[in-house]
Amino acid sequence: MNRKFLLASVIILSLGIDAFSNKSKDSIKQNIEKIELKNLSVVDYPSDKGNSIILYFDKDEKQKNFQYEIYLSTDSANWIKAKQAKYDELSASNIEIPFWMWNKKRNINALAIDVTKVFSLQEDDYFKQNPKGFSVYAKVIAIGDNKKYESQIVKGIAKANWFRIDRLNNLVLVLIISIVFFIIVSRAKKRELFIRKIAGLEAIDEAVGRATEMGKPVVYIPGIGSMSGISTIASIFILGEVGKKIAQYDATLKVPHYDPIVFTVAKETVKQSYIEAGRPDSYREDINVYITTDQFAYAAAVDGIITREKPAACFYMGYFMAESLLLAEVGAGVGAIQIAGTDVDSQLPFFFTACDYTLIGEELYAAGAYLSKEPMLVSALKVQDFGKFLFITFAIGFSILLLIFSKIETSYAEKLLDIFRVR
Amino acid sequence: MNIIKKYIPLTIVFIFGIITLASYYVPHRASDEYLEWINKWENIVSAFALFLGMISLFYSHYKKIQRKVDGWGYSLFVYIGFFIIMGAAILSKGNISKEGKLTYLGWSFNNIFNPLSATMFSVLAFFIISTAYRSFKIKSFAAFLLFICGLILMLGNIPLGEIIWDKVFGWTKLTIGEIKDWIISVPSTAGRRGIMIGIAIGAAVTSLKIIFGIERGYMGKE
Amino acid sequence: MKEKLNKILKLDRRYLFVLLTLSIVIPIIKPIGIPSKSISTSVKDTYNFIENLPEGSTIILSLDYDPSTAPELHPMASAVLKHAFKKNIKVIILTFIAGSGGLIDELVRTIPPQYSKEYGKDYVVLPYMANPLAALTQMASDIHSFYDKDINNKPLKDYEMMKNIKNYKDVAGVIGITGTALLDYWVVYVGDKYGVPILGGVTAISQVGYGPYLQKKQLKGLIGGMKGAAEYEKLISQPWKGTSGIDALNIAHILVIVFIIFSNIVLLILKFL
Amino acid sequence: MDTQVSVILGAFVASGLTLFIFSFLYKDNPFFKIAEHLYMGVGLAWHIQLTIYKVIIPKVWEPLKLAWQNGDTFTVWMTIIPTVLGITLVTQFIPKISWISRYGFTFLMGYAAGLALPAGLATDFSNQILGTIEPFANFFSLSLGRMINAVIILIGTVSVLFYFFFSVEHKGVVKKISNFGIYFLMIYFGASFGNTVMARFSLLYGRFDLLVRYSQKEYFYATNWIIVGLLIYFIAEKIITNKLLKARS
Repeated sequence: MNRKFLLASVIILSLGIDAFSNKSKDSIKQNIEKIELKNLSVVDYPSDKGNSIILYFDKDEKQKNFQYEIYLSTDSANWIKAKQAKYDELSASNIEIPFWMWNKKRNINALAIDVTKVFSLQEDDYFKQNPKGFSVYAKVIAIGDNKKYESQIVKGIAKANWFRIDRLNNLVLVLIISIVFFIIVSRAKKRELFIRKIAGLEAIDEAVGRATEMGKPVVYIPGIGSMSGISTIASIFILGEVGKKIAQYDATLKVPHYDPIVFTVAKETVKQSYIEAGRPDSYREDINVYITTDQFAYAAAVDGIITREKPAACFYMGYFMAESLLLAEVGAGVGAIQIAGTDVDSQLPFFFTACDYTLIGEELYAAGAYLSKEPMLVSALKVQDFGKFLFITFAIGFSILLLIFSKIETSYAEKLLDIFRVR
Repeated sequence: MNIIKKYIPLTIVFIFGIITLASYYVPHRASDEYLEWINKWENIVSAFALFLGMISLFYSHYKKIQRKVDGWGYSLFVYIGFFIIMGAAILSKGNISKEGKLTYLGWSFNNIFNPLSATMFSVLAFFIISTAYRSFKIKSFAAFLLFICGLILMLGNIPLGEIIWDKVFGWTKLTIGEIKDWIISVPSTAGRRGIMIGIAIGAAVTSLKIIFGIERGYMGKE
Repeated sequence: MKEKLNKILKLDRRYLFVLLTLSIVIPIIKPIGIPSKSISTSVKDTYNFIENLPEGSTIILSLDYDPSTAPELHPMASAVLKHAFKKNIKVIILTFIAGSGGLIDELVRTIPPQYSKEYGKDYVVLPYMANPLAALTQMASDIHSFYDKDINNKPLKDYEMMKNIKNYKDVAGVIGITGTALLDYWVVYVGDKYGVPILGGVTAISQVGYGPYLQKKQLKGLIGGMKGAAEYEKLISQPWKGTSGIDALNIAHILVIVFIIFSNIVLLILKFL
Repeated sequence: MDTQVSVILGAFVASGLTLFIFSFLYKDNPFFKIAEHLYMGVGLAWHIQLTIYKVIIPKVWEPLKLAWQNGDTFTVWMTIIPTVLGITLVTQFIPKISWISRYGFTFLMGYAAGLALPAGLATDFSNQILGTIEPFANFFSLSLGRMINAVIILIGTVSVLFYFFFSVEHKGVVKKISNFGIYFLMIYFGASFGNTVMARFSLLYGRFDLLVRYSQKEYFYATNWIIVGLLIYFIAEKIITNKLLKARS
């Protein structure tokens, strides 16, 4: 009884296995033939942390309808299937690395493989245990023409790299910007660099002139930025210029402040400009007033000043947030000439519609640099101009090149795009 | 003294700046490990930055109360608000809800912090309406273009606008939604991109200046 | 005549405030009920992204908004979360904005039970972190080394869904819903640097500024403002605050348009008078 | 805290604070000032409690305690150094030793600058060039609409850049191109204006929605009571000031 049972179960078991491994049995029947795949190699995936390899071999026109199975092993005895793919699925262009590291046009079958995924290794352990790299054996089984061919076995190492060559384009860009920056700084210290006239600055003269004629004050609002912001720095330089004009024309100026540090700096600046205009006697301490460091309370207080004093001109220069809306509207209401300038995009629409002249974004920096001639401001502006110049040349030049290449040779187009591609 | 006051800080900024910059180009695990610990450090250091705000707010209102300046009584409410929330936080051990029920802290969030901060900014809606009425001047072609785009976006953003558009311009076979999408994704993208480039280079220059110790504004007075 | 017109232009703004209040409050009490028709491509892209994710994949939902922008962004977060749960997608919720805690708490108290989702198995909530830069960079190599604990102060490693999640490679995408520049951070420090798909939900103010990122596909999709929220709610056929909100804003928008046109006509007449 | 009382109390507090702030629209008044000052304190406390409970306790205090018990000196140092750097920030307020805060600031600035430089250029420069030129790589296979869009974006971006170009005098062709650029800027501003309107109104909707909800019976008509209270205050104030003015004259 016992033996019968045993026999029966063995038969059932073997039948089961049989059914289960039907496919593999077929393939064994088919007799795996040996094949020499040309140039089959495993190389380290460049510029990575050390967990990937690239496997490649030459394309063979005769294998067009073939399927490939790629096997990896750590000891060339136990093989794990890493990938199964058709002939067309394994091309050199699938590997996403730029042209200066990899020729995408080569006529090869290529595949990138993450070894930690294939051998299901924990990344931490993997890197700890293989500091010098991870050796892998690989072979390819080609299936086609109702036959199976097994390739030769090759060996390769996945190792950690020290430089991301694929980010070379970025490094070059950073270097270019840095070098240009240092060249411009050293030149700016020696002599004055050219900045074109900013159209809005002429409007300042006009506004101050009108204020003098009407005998009404000018209100200058330096915004709610701190002294470290470029827009506030630019604003203070413009304030210096406005102060000079006002001192010359003998008009009155009022500057309400949000930030205590900006307040102290502005006091010095205005005093200096009155001295430079030769009117130190007209300078009064109450030109600059400190209001409060609270956005809405500041806006409400400035609104109060504008409604009461009914200025002939209002300047809004610097960093503004939502209060731009509250301020410009009241200024427009009292009929003042309004000149604004800010680098906050979202506030520009409100200034643009409610003011007579608006300095947009970088124009504010440029106005500050133009008036002050301060080497650091000027050189930063010059580097920005250089960046814009680069952009214009690249955008126009490469668009034309791409148009041409798209007609004649598409692979060049890919290479051109690689130059800017971020990885 | 200059060495500890000035040169060591400048060296710190240079070293951390350059190594962090380099980590962008180094795929090796060492770069990951460096980032791991520096990220933890930054997390801790920046947490303390908040106490700066606390000290300066407390100090300025303390001064107001001490000098009995106009409206000093309101300054007391700064402290009251602070202690209400801190008290609730301590009672609730920093948890907003426990087992699906609101804690004291959660209650304070919903009924004190939330209404205060949400209302502060919603006030701006009122000023939009008065700007539209009193100071939106279409005085040039540029301003007209601005208005037209604003108009299309406003109409495209509301269902009623879609209906109005279909009634008036239905014959064009274009929906307002399509035009709105096109404005955002084509001409306005060009405008925004033009602004972006200069700012991006400007930011890069600022980073360079900081790393090389040229920009020291954040270090305070010399 | 001239004086009269000038007077009209300088109308006390408090009358305008009353008009605006009425134009929003009345539709809240008595909804107009015009359905929103069009759906913008960027919202549709966001919807399709989630719709086409394989079941069981994981997304990061970065909810970085506080009460001051919640009316626009909260409906988006709710809609995205509902959509993800409907598609059996796992969600990691995190935040870098201090004021978001109560809002996230409200979401996870109300939505998961509707889809019988379990904490730790289908979603986790990570605690607030003060410094997004460090967190975003660190999650590229190991989430667990930065967020060792979840919001309940329990080890993150102990949760079932987090066992197979190590870094961005194990995440299908990131959806950043924010009223701040945090979405830019996701694009700059994660999307472009590590090749993770980034999608966003933003306030209407910043929506227009994301044009360049959308055009270059650095952002795979974007939900913009209350209109975007309403559109998403329509796509998942679950109308909520976005739909009722945009309905209430109909009249107010028309009011703005009428005011601009009116005051400019008056100005024009004044010029020729 | 989920009882009936706390819900109704919450409704009164929430709608009260909301209306206090809105009362500013009528005119500046003590209720607005109270709410405004409360907000400063509350907002700060909210951040501080989060930092304490979500960063300092779990990231500094607990690891330090654990490492200390285990004698893990490396971790102890790795936690103490950033903590000390953090504490140096606070010395900013003591003028005599404020230079110490430079250590903390330089660390933060160096880290942020190093991280931002390459990533910022990649995203906002390289990728933007790529976005502008990419459509031209397969230009002739695009639909007519897409062709036109690609050209508009190229021309638009370049002409806006001309507008922001400060090293050349704006004359002749340059002036023409940059004037063209202004139109693209205006379209961008117009679009952002239109959307700002929706954004601000949405916030207002959020507040009004809540006020309407709290004016219902289950919240004991919280909104209504507060409105009545504020009205009484403003009327009373007006009567009193009028009387005072009369008495003075």
